[in-house]
Amino acid sequence: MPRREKSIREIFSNGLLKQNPTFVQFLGMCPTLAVTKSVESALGMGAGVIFVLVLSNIAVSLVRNYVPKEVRIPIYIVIIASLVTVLEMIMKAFVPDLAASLGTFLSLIVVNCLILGRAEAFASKNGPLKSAADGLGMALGFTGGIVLIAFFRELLGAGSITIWGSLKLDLIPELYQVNILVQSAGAFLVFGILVSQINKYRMNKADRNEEV
Amino acid sequence: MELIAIAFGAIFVNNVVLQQFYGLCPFLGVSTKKSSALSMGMAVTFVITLSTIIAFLLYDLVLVPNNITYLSTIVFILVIASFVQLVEMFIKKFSAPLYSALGVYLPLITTNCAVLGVAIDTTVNGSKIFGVGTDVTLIMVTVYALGISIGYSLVIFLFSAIREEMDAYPIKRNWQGIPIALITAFIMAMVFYGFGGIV
Amino acid sequence: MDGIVIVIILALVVSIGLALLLSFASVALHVEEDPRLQDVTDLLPNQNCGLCGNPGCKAMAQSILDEDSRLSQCKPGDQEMRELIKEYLEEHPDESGEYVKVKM
Amino acid sequence: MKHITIVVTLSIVVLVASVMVFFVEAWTTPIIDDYNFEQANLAKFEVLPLLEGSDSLEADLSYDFTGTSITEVIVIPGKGYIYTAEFQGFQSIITYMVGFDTNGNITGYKTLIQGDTPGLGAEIAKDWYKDQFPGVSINDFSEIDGLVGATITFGGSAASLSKVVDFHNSTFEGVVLETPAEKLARWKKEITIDNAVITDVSGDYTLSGGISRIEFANDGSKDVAVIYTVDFEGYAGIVEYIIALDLVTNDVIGLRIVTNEETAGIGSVISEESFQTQFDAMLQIDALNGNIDEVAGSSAPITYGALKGSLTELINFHKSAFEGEVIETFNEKILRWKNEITVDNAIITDVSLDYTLTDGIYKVELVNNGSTDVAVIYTTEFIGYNPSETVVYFIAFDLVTNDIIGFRVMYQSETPGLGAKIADDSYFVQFDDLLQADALAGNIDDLAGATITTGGLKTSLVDVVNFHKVEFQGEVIGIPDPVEMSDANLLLALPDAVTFTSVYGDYTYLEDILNIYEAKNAADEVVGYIYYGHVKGYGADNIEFLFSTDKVTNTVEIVILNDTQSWDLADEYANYDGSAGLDFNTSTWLENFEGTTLQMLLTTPVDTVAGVSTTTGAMISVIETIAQYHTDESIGGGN
Repeated sequence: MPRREKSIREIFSNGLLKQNPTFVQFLGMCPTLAVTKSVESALGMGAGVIFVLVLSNIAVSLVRNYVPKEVRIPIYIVIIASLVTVLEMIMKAFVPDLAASLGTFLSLIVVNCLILGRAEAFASKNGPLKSAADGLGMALGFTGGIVLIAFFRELLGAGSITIWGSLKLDLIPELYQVNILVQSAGAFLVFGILVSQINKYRMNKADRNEEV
Repeated sequence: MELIAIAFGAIFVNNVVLQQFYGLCPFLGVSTKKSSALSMGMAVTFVITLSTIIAFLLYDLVLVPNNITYLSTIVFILVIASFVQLVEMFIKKFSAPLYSALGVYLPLITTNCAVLGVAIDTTVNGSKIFGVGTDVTLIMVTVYALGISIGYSLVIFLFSAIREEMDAYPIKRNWQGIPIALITAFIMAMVFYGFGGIV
Repeated sequence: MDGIVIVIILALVVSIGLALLLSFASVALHVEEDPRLQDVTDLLPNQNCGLCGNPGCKAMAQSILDEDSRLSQCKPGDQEMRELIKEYLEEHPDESGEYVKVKM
Repeated sequence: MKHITIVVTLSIVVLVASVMVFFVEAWTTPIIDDYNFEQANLAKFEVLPLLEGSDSLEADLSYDFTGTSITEVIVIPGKGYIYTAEFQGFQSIITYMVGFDTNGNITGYKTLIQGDTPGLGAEIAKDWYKDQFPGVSINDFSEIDGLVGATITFGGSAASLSKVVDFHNSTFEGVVLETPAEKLARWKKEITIDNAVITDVSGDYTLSGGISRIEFANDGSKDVAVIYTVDFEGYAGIVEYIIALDLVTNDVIGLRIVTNEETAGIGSVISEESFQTQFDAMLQIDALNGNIDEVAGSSAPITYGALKGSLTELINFHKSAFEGEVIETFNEKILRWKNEITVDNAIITDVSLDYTLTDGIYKVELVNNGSTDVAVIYTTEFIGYNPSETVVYFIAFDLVTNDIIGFRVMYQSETPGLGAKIADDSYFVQFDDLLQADALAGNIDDLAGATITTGGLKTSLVDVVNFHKVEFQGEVIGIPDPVEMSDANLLLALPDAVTFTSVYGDYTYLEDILNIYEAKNAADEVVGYIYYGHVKGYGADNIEFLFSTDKVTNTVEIVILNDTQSWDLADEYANYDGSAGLDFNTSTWLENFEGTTLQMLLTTPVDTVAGVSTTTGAMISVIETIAQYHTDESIGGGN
């Protein structure tokens, strides 16, 4: 059957919500868990992913017709790696504190399965504009996902939300903070609970659709 | 003694999955069966150890002398990806049993952040792992990489054993699969915190 | 100007070396396999995330051909992907003319 | 063609990527450097407020920072020093800057880069932490508080700062970092006199009590002090200290803890200066008695206790080595005690061999005051509450009044606080002048809760007093008159006899035998002898019996006279007819003896009966004793 071409808007919203990389596709879980100690780190990582994913999708889309199959993956990886390196240097130059707090995970955007995944799954089959839209949607969806996790972890674990040093919300007194949530292990817990609740919502919705 | 400390730290204290969050996708994905978890562990051990050695040699002999360490990420990933691809083709050609036990896991590992993560940590961020001012040697790097791999294999195997057991119990629909696996990983991570007290 | 010369030399050495290695290896180490395997692999997201329980997308493709895995096990894959694979397999029987039963 | 495509494509992509990165690097590096420089300079003003815009902030590159984690030092002449250093936090490498003024105080601290956990390690960058630093001495920043729960990060900060201070002190303060040996040498001078010449004289002494070294401190003309190096076992490990004593006043001049393996924060507090200063000019008696102030708020009873014990031993050593005070050996103490309870300068002669010692008494000594023997000392032992160790004491009797003039316990291992009190001076006092009769009657203090011990002592005292009475007062003790027995009963033992005459007075008294009768028939011929004996059966029941030897038939006969419980029981068992398992084969046990001769009794022992072995065993024992006695005393020809 003939398939209707998706509009750019659909492609964008697909990544943002329907195929959300964090909660539906479970892509890029390493940074999802590692940089969600604070909202600020999550935002920084999100920005980095937006930058790399949009540009890498465009770049891959541009070269897609000239790449031999044998070296497809090395070439995509080199494109992504150089973008990440550029990003790393730019962040170190302009937002050094954030770059330090993201640590190795800034470099590891290279192997964030989301980026290579979109290059393979979408950009290598679509034009630059659509690829850019896909990259932006996916990256924003990813950012939203990790910021949500970071929000719960930082709020419940450290009692306050601090963004760029100045914007600080002190919400929970020390006595009631759940310290484990800002530790590494807490990431699994928060992420697990959030996924289960989102699953619940999606399943309820799917059930309702069936009834209708 | 120092090497034992490095290995112990890499296996338990800074466990690659539970503490450093490297290699999570396959950790959650390829852990539904003990047999595949075991294969995954072996494949990861093979790739991480060799890639780390390659990366360390490249870094020490090529990148640092030429003052181009900013190219680390690109060179490492390119070399590692090609290397893994070569090994995969090689195994596929010459040993079918080895391919099904190990080879099919290799492409998955190319984009496993644990591989690049360990390569970068032991070179560019060497002082973070081995202490500020330490003269990092190839043997230290190898021991660390092996330790990380063993830690990975250990955790993914334990995790798969737990998940196999869990299959026998009813779990609410919205918790099935990834969510309950994450909660299990949470509990395992808490357990591994205990090792932090040892070093 | 020394810096850029070193960078260019390194880039060329590494890329030419690896490219030669890979391209010859792809010939020397070529293994005959079901042509549908590569096609299905290409239809999968190729993110190699492992979340389907198979070690990578190629293994998932094999598993689909073996009728072991359901298409919905692929977390990153969407409805469109599932339909494309189903369509493809409905149109491509194996050498003996048998069709794969696709599990959604 | 295909290969060429692959090579070309990959090369182009890699080349483009690398060149792009190269240019971005060239573009950003100066910005990164500028940024870092800018940040670093902002921080410099913060950590060293004396800075002015005109000061040069050039890093001084002439220093070797190996092993210090310092990355940069800036020297601003007359104003201070700014260090940049880094250390490993919990999750990231933390870079900080710290300023020192020329007086050795910290002027400011600032975390430059950190990536630790918010709420935990990341707190290191917060104001509450850095605000603690200004004004604190570089040599003691122990009052800087970290964050509980983030010890790796905050501990790392303190450790790193220590290294910076060490570097600073060795580089700029002219204080060469001491080796441990140099520090020890300095300490030895500190606790004695400046410019002391230290000489090791350990070889001249027999070292004991944990002392490993003895040294003299000489002021150039004479030895003024002695320094001991001592170690002791604390709670977690060995503690070594040096202590100096003045050779004129013999008081303590000073003390330093050299090595301390005690638990950090608990036993380790004895290394604190505030603890050690109390030993400056401490009186010897205070050191001896352990009158030391413990560090406020610390609870390290084992460490303090071990230190006090070590000090006591040390002072005693010093007293004997330098004050001519003889620390007694055990034997010397015993000799002193014996003099104390008798006369001074007593000449004590052991005369044990002249006596047959009994009842735990194992030594008898005569005390001569130079002309006559004035007292006798008995050394004896008894079992108190502790069943495995005896209490050994000696007691002196006046040879004129025969009353007790003194008592000392030489050795005991009774329960501390209870029975062990009998070794206390306060307990000895009552014996200084104790009437013999009171000792015999047990009129001594019962130690509350230790009546088993004092009970044992009382019994032992009775034995000693009785021994004394016999040997020194010529009294015959405990030989009661023969106990008469009715002819009717005697007839049971020797039915052939007519008359019975007691002949016990002609022979040696034996406790087991109450009387001995010579039995004659109507023709006035001796037909045999009857022993009236008694024995303690099970449960100390008294069993009385008659044992006869028939001169005519040459056989023996036993008659049990009384009807006590233990004998009844024994009799019942003994009447058992000898089924398997019982070691006698006649119908009743007593019949074992019937028809046997004295010789058989002495050569062929009769077996006891299982179940009543105490009673039958006692019987056998006493009958054999009597048989032996009969032979030994050759009664009626010993037959």
